Order: sequence, then C-alpha cells, then structure tokens
Amino acid sequence: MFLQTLVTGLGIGSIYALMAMGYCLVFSILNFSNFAHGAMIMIGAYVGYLFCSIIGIPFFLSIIITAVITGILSVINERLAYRSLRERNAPSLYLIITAMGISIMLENLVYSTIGSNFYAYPRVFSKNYLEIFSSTIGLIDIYSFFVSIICIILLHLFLNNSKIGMAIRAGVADPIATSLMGANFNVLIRNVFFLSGIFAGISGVFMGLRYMVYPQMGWITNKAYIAAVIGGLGSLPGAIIGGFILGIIETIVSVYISSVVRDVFSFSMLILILLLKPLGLFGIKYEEKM
Amino acid sequence: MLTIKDMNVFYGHIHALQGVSIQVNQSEIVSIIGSNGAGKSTLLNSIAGIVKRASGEITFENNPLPTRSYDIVKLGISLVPERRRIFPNLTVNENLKMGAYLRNNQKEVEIDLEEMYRLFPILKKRTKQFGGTLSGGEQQMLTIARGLMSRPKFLMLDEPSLGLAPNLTEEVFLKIEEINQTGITILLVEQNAFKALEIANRAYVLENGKIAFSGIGAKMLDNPKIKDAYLGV
Amino acid sequence: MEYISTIFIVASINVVAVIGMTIFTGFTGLFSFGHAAFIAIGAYGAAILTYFYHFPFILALIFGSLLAGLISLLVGYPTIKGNLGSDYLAVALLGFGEAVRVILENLKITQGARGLPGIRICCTVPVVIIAIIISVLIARNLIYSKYGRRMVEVREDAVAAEMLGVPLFKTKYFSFFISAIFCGLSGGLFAHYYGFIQPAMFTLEQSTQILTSVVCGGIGSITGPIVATYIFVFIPEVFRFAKLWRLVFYGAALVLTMIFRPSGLMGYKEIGFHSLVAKIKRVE
Amino acid sequence: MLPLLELQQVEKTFGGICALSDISFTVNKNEIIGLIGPNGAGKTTIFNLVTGAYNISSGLILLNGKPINKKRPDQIVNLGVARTFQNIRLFKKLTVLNNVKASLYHKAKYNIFDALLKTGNYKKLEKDIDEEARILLKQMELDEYVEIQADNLAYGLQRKLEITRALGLSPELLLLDEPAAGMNPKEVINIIDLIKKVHSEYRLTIIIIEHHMKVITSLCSNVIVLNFGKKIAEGPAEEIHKNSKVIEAYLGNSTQKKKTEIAYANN
Amino acid sequence: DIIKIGANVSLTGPSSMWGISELNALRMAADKINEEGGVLGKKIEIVEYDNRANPPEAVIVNQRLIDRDNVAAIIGVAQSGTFIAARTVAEDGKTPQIGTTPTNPFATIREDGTPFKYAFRVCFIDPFQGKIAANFAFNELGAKNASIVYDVGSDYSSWLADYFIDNFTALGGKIINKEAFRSGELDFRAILGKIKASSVNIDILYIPTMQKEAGLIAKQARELGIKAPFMGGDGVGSPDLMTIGGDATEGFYFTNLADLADPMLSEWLEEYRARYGTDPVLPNPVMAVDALLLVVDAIKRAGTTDGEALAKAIEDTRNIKVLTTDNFSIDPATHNPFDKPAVINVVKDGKFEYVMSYSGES
Ligand SMILES: Nc1ncnc2c1ncn2[C@@H]1O[C@H](COP(=O)(O)OP(=O)(O)OP(=O)(O)O)[C@@H](O)[C@H]1O
Ligand SMILES: Nc1ncnc2c1ncn2[C@@H]1O[C@H](COP(=O)(O)OP(=O)(O)OP(=O)(O)O)[C@@H](O)[C@H]1O
Ligand SMILES: [Mg+2]
Ligand SMILES: [Mg+2]
Repeated sequence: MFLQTLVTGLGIGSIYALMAMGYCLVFSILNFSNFAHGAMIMIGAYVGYLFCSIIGIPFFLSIIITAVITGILSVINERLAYRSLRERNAPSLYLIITAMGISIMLENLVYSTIGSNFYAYPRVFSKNYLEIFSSTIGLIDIYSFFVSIICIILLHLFLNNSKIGMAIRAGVADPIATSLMGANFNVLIRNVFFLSGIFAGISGVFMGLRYMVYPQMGWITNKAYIAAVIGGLGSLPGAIIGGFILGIIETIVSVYISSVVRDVFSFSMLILILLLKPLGLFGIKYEEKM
Repeated sequence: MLTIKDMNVFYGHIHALQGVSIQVNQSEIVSIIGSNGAGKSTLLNSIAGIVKRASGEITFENNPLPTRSYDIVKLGISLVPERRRIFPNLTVNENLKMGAYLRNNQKEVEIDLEEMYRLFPILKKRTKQFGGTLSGGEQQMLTIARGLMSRPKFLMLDEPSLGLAPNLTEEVFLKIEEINQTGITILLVEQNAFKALEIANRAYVLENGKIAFSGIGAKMLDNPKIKDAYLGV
Repeated sequence: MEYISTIFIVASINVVAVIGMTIFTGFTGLFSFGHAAFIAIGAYGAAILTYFYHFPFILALIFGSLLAGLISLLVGYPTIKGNLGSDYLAVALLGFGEAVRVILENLKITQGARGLPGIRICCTVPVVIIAIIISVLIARNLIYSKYGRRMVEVREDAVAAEMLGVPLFKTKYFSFFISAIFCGLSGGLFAHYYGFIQPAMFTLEQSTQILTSVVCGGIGSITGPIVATYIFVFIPEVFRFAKLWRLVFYGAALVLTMIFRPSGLMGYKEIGFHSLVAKIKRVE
Repeated sequence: MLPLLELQQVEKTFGGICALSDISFTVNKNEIIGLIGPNGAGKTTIFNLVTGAYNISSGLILLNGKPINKKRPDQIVNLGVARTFQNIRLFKKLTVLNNVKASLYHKAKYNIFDALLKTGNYKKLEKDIDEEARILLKQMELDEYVEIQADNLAYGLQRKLEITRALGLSPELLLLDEPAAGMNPKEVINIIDLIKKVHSEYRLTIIIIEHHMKVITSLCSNVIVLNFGKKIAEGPAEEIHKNSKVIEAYLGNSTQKKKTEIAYANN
Repeated sequence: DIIKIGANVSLTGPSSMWGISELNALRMAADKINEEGGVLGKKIEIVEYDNRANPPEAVIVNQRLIDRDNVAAIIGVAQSGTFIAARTVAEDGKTPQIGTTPTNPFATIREDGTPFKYAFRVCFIDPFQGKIAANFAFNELGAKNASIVYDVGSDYSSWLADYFIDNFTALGGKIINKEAFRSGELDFRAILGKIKASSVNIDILYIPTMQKEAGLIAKQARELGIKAPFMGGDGVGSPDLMTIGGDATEGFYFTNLADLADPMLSEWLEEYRARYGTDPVLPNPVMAVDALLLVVDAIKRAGTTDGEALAKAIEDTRNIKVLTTDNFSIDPATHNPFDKPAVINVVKDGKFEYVMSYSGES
C-alpha cells in the first residue's frame, strides 16, 4: 500500500516535473513566470496528436517533430510578444500579463479553429503500465521521469558550463553590458525559448498520451508551476525535486488523510516552504550589495 | 583610426551631443574631459553602439562603423563602461571570461586571466565570489579587467579611476600607458583631469554636448580656462 | 438601457476590487494570484449575514469587507513578513486563494459547491456608484498621503526606502490589508448582484483578471485601471459579433496593450482631479 | 561626554570570508571622521552594519550609548542615522522633489484617519513638508530641478540629491559613502564646501568614506584607516599622511608618483 | 416578421462542447419549424451569445437578449450555478427562461418552494437522478458496497453524490469510500489507489462527474486494477467518454436524460449527423430542442410573445410532443417537467446501449 502510494506519487510527480522544467528554464533566465508555457504544452499535445494519430507517423518521430514545431512557436512568441518588453526593461509583471494574454489567445484560437472536442492518442505501448513489487506504475511516468532527469542534467551543464550559458546568465543581469562583450543577447534568448518550446512539445505529447487532448489542458500546468516554486523557480534541479515532492505529498495526503483537503495541504505546504525558504528549496539569490 | 563627424544624440528632448566631431589616431591616447553631464559617457556609448545616434558619421579604420554593439565589438573596439557595469550574478572569474566572449583560443584567454589577476591581486582572492557582492572599488577593477580581456585594438575607458584607492589609481594609469605602448589605441574619459591630460597625446574638452577645446594633452594643463573650470586651481 | 446598466454594474463591481489591487500592485509593486479569495470571503461574509440572518445590506457589506481585511491580516503576517520575492509571494497567495476555495467547498455554512442561491438582490446602479466614489476617494486620499508615498518608495527601491525610515513590513502589510478590504467590498456587491455565489466563481481566472486590469490600466495610476476595467468588460461585448473569435481578440488586445503601451493606458498618470494632478504632478 | 557612535570589536564575515575583524572606534558629536583604506578593506561594510543593512557577526555597535545592532534599518534611521550609497540609490522614477519628501515623511505625525478624511492637521503637515523639501533643495542649489525625474539628473547632481535626501531625515549622524566619486577636481571643491556648510548648519556628525584625499584632508578632524578588514591607523589627517603603513597600503609610494599627481593631492 | 428566441449558451471554455451542440441543435430545430411554416405565421430566429459558463457573462448575455434583441424567451444556461445567476435578469425582464440541464433543485424554485415566475427547465433534478442511480445499482446490479469519486468543486457533482449516498444507504447498501477531487484535475490515481487498497471489495464505483473526469477515472482505475463496474450521471453521456477512457469504459453505466440509442431520437440523430458531420454531445442538444418545442408550443397557445402570457402558457403546458417524449408537461408548482423519465445506458463495444428506463414517478 505505502509502496504503491509512493510509486503513484512519483509517477504524478514526474509529470509535474516535466512540465515544470519549461517554467524553470525561462524563469532562471529571464526572471519571469512564463504562463504561456501551459498553452504551449497544449499546442504540443495537439500537434503531437496530429502527427501521431491523424497523419500516422511513428510515435517517437512525432515527438521530435512536435518538439521542433513548439520550439519554433515559442521563439515566435518571444519575438513578437516579449522582446519589446524585455528591451524596455519592463518589470516582470508586465511579461507575466503578456504571457497570460498569449495563453488566453492560444486557448481560444484552438476553440475557434479546432473546437472543444476531446482527443485521445492512439495506443502507443502495448501495455501502459508495469507491475513492480505488486504495485503498478504507468509506463509514461517512467518515461517522463527519465526524460526530465536527462533534460535537467543536460540543461544544467549547458547553462553552467558553456560559454553560451554564461552569456545568457550575464545578459539576464545586464543585456547592454553583454552586448558590449560581443554577444547578441536576442539570439541567446531565442535559443532559450527554443529549448523551452521543445520541453513544452515533449511534455504536451506526454500529457496527451497520459490523459487526453483538449483546449484547457494548459491550465493543469499550474500545478507544475507550483512544483517549480517549491523547488525554487530559478533552479532547474529544483523543478524536478519540487515536482516529485508535490506529487508524493498529494498522494500521501489523499490516501492517508483526505482527498478533500489534499489541496489545502499542498498549498499550506507551499506557503510553509516559502516561509522557511523564501526562494524555494533550491532557489539561489544573488545578494545585492549596497 | 576612428573619426566622428558631426554627431548628434538625443535622449527624448535632451540634446546630449550637439554636432560633435573628434578624431583618434592609431596608437594614441586621447582624453575627453568635461564636467558632469557634459556628454562624455554619451559619446563613448554611442561609439560602442549602446546609445543610438540621431545623425553623424563614424568611421573606424576607414569603414563606416556598424550600428549594433555586438558587431562593433567584433572589430576590436572595447568599452569599459561607466559605473561598474559588472554582471552581478556571475562570479569574478566568469565576469572576466565574459570579457573574452569572442575569443576562441582558450590558452591565450587563460594567460590573460592570470595577467588580470596579477594586475589586480585582490580579484584573485575573489574568483568565486559573485560580482554583485564585491566592494565598489573591486567592481571597478573587475570592469577594467573585463574590458582588457577582449584584447581590443581600440579601448575606451569611461572613468576608470572611479572609486579606486589612490595607489591603485596610480597603477591603473600606469597600466593604461603600458597597454598603449603595445599599440592599443585608447580613448579615455576621466574626471581626474590631471591624470587624464597628463597621459594623453591629445585631449578634447566637452561642454554641454559640444567640443569646446581640443589640443595636446599636456599643454592643456597650462590653459588657464581649463585650470579654472576643470582642475580647480 | 438595462443592458448598459447591467454591463456597468458588472464592470463596477470589478472596479472596486481593481482599486484595491491598484494599491497593492500598482503602488506597492507586489502582486498576487489569490485576491479572488478576498472577493469570495467578502461575498460569503456579506451573503451569509443577509441570507441566513437577514441583516441590512449595508451592514453586511461592511462586515464582508472587514472579514476579508481580518483574514488578510492573518495570511499577510507570515507571507509578507517572510519577505518573499515578488513571484513567490504571488504564488503563495495563489495557494491561499485555492485553499480558501477548498474550504468554502467543504464548509457547512457555505453549502459547499452548491453555493448560496437566492441571495437578496440589493446591488443597483446607485449602490455601485456610491461604492466606487467612496473607494476612489479613499484610495486617492491614501495614495497622496505619506502612506501611499511610502508604498511607492517601497515599489521603487525597497532597500533605499528602508534606509529612509520606511518600515517595509508595515507598509506592505497595510497595503495588503487595504487591498483585501476593497476586494471584500467588491465581493459583497457581487453576491448581492448575482444573487447567487458558489466557490467555483472565485478562481485564479478572476484574480488574474483584476491584475490584468491594473497592469493594463497603468501601474501607479488609479484612474487608468478603472478605465481599463470598464474597457475590458466592454471589449468582449463589442467583440460579440466575432463569435468564437471573441476571446482570441481579447487576448490579442491584452498583448498589444502591453507591447504598445508598456506602462499601461494611463501609465503613471491620472485623469480627472485636476487640482491634484497639478499639485502632485507625477507622483512618479 | 558620551560618544555618539561607538563600535566595539565589531566583526563581519561573509560565508567564511572575514570582511571586518576587531573594529573598534568612537565618533564624538559634531566630529567629521574620515574612513579610508584600500578597495575592499571593509569601509562600506561598516556603514552597512551601522545602518542595519547587514547583521553584525559579533561585537557591539552603540548609538548614544544604546546598542543598535539588533535593530531594523528603519528603526535605526529613526534614531538619527542617515546615509548615502556608494552606488547611488535614488528613487529613479520619482521627481527630485518627491525623493526629498520621501525622507521628510517620518516627521509627518498624522494618522491614517487624518489622511483619509484630509483633516486640517493633515493638510497643514503636508504643506509643511512640501515647503521644507523645497527649502532644502534650494539650500543645496537643486531648486531648478524640482520636477525632474531623478535618473535624468547628471551623476554629480544625483550625488548631491542623495545627500539632500539624507539631510531630510534630520539625522544626528550622517554617513557619506564616496560623496565625491565621479567628480572633477573643481566639483570636488564644491562638494567639500557643501559638506562643510551642512555640517555647521545642521550640527551634524559625519563619517565620510572617500578616496579623494583632498576631501579627507580638508574636512576630517580624525581619520580611521582600514586594511583587509582591520584598523591599521587612526589619527589626524596630517599624521595619517605620514604613516608608513598607510602609505604602503593605500596612498602609494610618493616617489613613484609623478609631479601632477602630487600637485593634485596637495590641492 | 420574425420571432426571436435567445440562446444563452457556452461556446468557449470548458463547457463549450455542450454549448456548441446545443446551438447546433437549436438552429436545426428552428429551421425545421420555419420550413413547416413557423409560429403564428412568423419565422423564428435563434439569437445566440456565448456565456463561457461564467455567471457574470451569462447575466450580461441575458440582459442583452432581453433589451437589445427583444427575444420572446431564452433557452439555456446549462449549468445550474450560471442559470441561477442569470435567472434574476429574466425575472426582471419578464422573459421566460428555460434551462436545458440545470439539475440543481433550486434553479427554478425559491428556498420556500415557490417557483420563480419566469424560470423553467426541461431536465429532471439531481435528487431524482441520484435516486434512480442508487436503485439501479442496488436492485439491478446487485451492488452492496459502493465507492464514490466526485468533484467537490462542482455543484452538480456534489448534489448527485449526496443523493446517491442517501438513497443507496436507505436501500441497505454501504458506502465504502467517498473521495473528492477538485475541478480541473487530471490525475486520480492517488484517490483510486486508496479505493483499491480498502479492505472491502466494492461492487460499484459511482462517478457523478463530467465525461472528461469520468473517462480518465475509468482509465486510471482499470490501470490500477480496480475491477468494479462504473456508474455515472448524465454528465458522462457523450461519446467523449469512450474517446478518453478507451476500453476501460466498457460496461460503464449511467443515468441519462435522453439516449442516443433511443428510437425516438434516431431520425433526429441522422439529421444532426448529416448536417454537422459529428455526433451531438448529449444530453444538452436534445434538451435544447425540447425547450424550443416547449416555447414554440406555448407561443402558439398564448397567441402572443408577450412575456407574461408566455410564461403562463409555459406553466400550463400539458402532454405536448417534444423530442424526447410524447407527453411532456410542466409542473406549475416547481416549473420542472412532470415525470421526466430517465434512461440507463451502458457502454458496450464502444457504443452506448439502452439498458432500461425509469419513469418519472419512480
Ligand atoms: N538615459 C538618459 N536619459 C535621459 N537623459 C540622459 C540619459 N543619460 C544621460 N542623460 C543626460 O544627457 C546628458 C549627458 O550625460 P552623460 O552621461 O553623457 O554625461 P557625462 O559627461 O558622462 O557626465 P558624468 O561626468 O556625470 O558621467 C546629461 O544631461 C544627462 O542628464
Ligand atoms: N554581501 C557580501 N558577500 C560577500 N562578500 C562581501 C559582501 N559584501 C562585501 N563583501 C566583501 O567584503 C569586503 C569589504 O567590502 P566593502 O564594500 O566594505 O569595501 P570598501 O572598503 O567599501 O571598498 P571600496 O573602497 O572598494 O568601496 C570586500 O572584499 C567585498 O568583496
Ligand atoms: Mg559619464
Ligand atoms: Mg565601498
């Protein structure tokens, strides 16, 4: 029983983690919560469905194509909506509101073009879950678990050990000084959004496969966002760990306390963690000197 | 090497540079002095491409200067900006490496890094510290060192001595002369007008966005008007 | 005419909450994804009084706002004292907002998700006009007093403000309290206009709608957000001809406002109260 | 007479790095103290500790005999300590006038009801503050910029505005962090006069951090020299100038110096 | 000359799939009526606005329909909460409003039991649905132990869960688990794991939610190895249930207002499919057609579109033919339909199949 609870929690957590990564990536770079990420995930789910179900391309190929498409969309999104705000040094709140505008737009675009029907991915795996030690675990959860961990490690290396990563971090603090070093910050940012779009695409397909595809599915990423906050918005490993923590706590509370108050618990925990660690579990702050 | 003709810059309705023309020759040190708000930083910033010029022509080595700052840097022009624009969220070491962003020869970069640490030993002790937590003077050193890390042909320094201890100021100016002797052209903006004029081959005086005087650096030290207005003697 | 007055009332109810949020977000520079909870608390607080105990409407309204204010003091103490970063505070409050909804969904007195149908309908055009006038007056007087100035200073540079003797916690806490009071009042009006409330009405969407009006109206302005609120209620109405594309346009309008009027419709400026404008010319 | 400010064995570490150790000194009323030392010596850190921006690691700071190291910055301000910042921290988007008013509001003794009801008391106090701010700006020769947004001012004027704003707090103790940085020699002379003026007019006690030796020599009765977080010398300016430790660590070997620099330093 | 009938429907947002079906069905029905000569010699026209299932919007929409478009009656709002908010406007505007699926008992009556003059509905109410669900589960399926998963954030779901529990326990059944989730949730494995782990083997899992959650719950429950049959309410009655839940929904029972497999609907269904190329999302479209037929009939009897007369005529409706039944009546005491029958459907081979029906009195 407890093992199953834990396994389920980890499974749910893996999905949160996968979605949280995109938030975290953009936050760790631009310091704003990109609420359009949820809408991108939704688009990813639709695009993946298109390729995998309607056109009928093999599943793994569809993931790749989807990731590229959402990557490009995410770059377009940045170029059209965020760049001018960024260049004006607008407060992050402006970017957040713009991101929300984008997500309202995309969601309703889907309503008005594709419609409000649900779609389900075709069966990709012959069996959707595994039995380990008499507890069942979803195959997709296992995949999301590994995909998110691998992505995080790669990203972490990229941002902390590569020259481009360094320039991105520099540009966040001072884009103008960065351009004085010869780096084109806009191009760097384009790369970041391409990456976050790729994550959106991958998580969209996974979400679609795990659950279903519908216009409002972007909103479920709120949970992922909360996971990212628990882990510390700017910290990539934090996103994953936050996802797992949230997943496990939710499951344990549902099973052992009450499913009704589950959210009260997880939100109180969120507040509690923030009170103890104002920047989340792994958030880092660059202390400002006077 | 660098020629500016009749340049105008505006901030909104503030006319910050009004028809400024200057020239910097190969291997020279040229100083620009002027009181607060005269437009000195504006001049350097518009050469570096981080302030848009409304009109005027800049040529560098007989070619028109590109407008984007990251393209300008590629020509070997480096600006040490005013007021310590270090990257607060990068470590000292990373800040310096950012200076060498366009350089690909890792070995040479490492050598230059060591050179910077030799020049500013206190930075060496702080390689892992975030730039933002350095003391004011340490940040200033870091800004200068970062500017040098790109191995520029043409180096612009905006108030390099700001907030530096007297002995260090001395050293920085010695270093500037030393750099210049290796063939790097230098355009210097400095409040310490004595120093600025002393080490300069030529100098310009900016007043309210216009060039008021120009001449041989050392000679200007004796100019009574300049003495009165900028040296306070 | 009924149609126009309906839209007017609907928008005005939002306006009251937006004025509160303007103080918190526009002037203090903090933001929240959970203020719908205060609207809910105000709505339930007031409605329970009139619904079960037949209190007079005005008393119920006051009680609702005070209840929201009281709860804001409880929630604000740890969260604001904790000195969270702005996004973190917003999310912590999102958590609070959702938690309030869960509680409302499970309480006996609120009748859970079924809500309270058939609340007395008392919120009419004159009522909202009076509510708005009072809210604007309070907000304005506050903003131009030392309390409001301190909020602006905290927004501009909290560290410097503290070094000038501005008590950070008190200032933010107070601003939070005031915003909750306004949201509570708005909630009371809400309940007594629609005649029916249920927890599902007070969602994240509502919180962000208020926030959106504030930002699009212009940070650091009171009149801007008010105008923006009316516009945002009217725009979807105007776009009705666009049928399903209506909200696509709405989203696009939002994005375009942010891009082309980055400091909002009325960024840092006020319309109306001329004398004050002259006197305080650009608080910012 | 009780010293105004007293530091007793103050120590500050930043995650292992010891920025200040065993710092003790006293500042008497109405003195102007110079705080000098090489870059990174810990001067600004002292200001940050005194104003409560950082927590002290060990030791004691007394203001008028009472410990203040447990207090919040805003409480310390109310005890009469004001400062300027090495990196200017004005309210960039506010006007010059509002920047100054920001510091005057701690005197406005009206409550929230006065404000909401706009009582006579409120109106009077608001008017007083407005007037006082304008007077202060006039004294500091900033009156022509009253309505200008602070970050549009030239650097030197911003420094002046910061001092004005600090004066608005009517402090007993004023901490100036490199007030003359970024100024040309002529302007340095102006700022020296200005500091002299406010010192006598407002009967202030001042601590100045400065790398322009001219400022220190012309203003300070007593100079404290720090190096690597330790106090290495203390005494009148002329003595300090001759102190070999100070010359080595800070001023630089004068034989190395060129003619003009000496001229400059002596100016 | 034309008679305008308003449609206050949700065309965007999470409930839009029903709203759009509702609108389609109304259009189709209106065209048919017009072809047959209209009403009182006038053509009828459907004027629709989107309410996003959001109470403030529904209020505005109602007001607009009444003031701007001068509609004779308003069809819709499908969601109880939104209907209740909008109802006031219809009451003030003296325009009859016929809810399609607001099953909350208080949608048409006051707390004291008296009906609102202008508020009507064509669906049954939750207590009835809960009751027949319990009856069916206990008597027909022989279930003794039941667990419930419901949406605390939805009034529909909580009402239904409570009525089911009341009736099921009254019959002698036992509720093993009552588990709640909140609207918008997609993952139910945590609560399903708890149900699976409970010591008693359940005979039925009652899921009174919308088809989205029901489909996912079914899928995830089977994944976790829960073997009990599922049962739901009218909210699950659309083919999406199978799209989402796949094989797991085989044998999923639910109470419904109307039945796609109902022979009475077959002709209409053909027509709908031919015209729109998809299946309607039940039950809203048939309810909307019933509502329209009800209004049209009342207009004919009243001989006018005056609101007050029309409301009276609607109240007096007895035994008229509508889409779902041949003898539809309105109960003047509650403004609910009289003896609205309910059907039980089951999913078989990926299709809905008729099981049995319960008449209104049961
Ligand atoms: N971003 C800006 N927006 C508006 N005005 C500006 C801006 N930057 C500079 N100015 C104005 O342009 C003029 C020239 O400024 P600049 O910074 O070039 O002077 P400076 O000679 O470098 O002075 P300092 O010695 O103080 O550094 C000043 O009047 C200043 O107020
Ligand atoms: N927040 C911090 N975290 C880590 N180290 C710090 C921090 N603040 C200051 N330091 C270190 O403490 C030392 C003292 O800094 P401080 O700013 O007091 O120097 P200073 O004497 O004012 O120097 P300057 O003349 O250059 O302004 C510096 O070496 C600095 O790097
Ligand atoms: Mg300058
Ligand atoms: Mg310092």
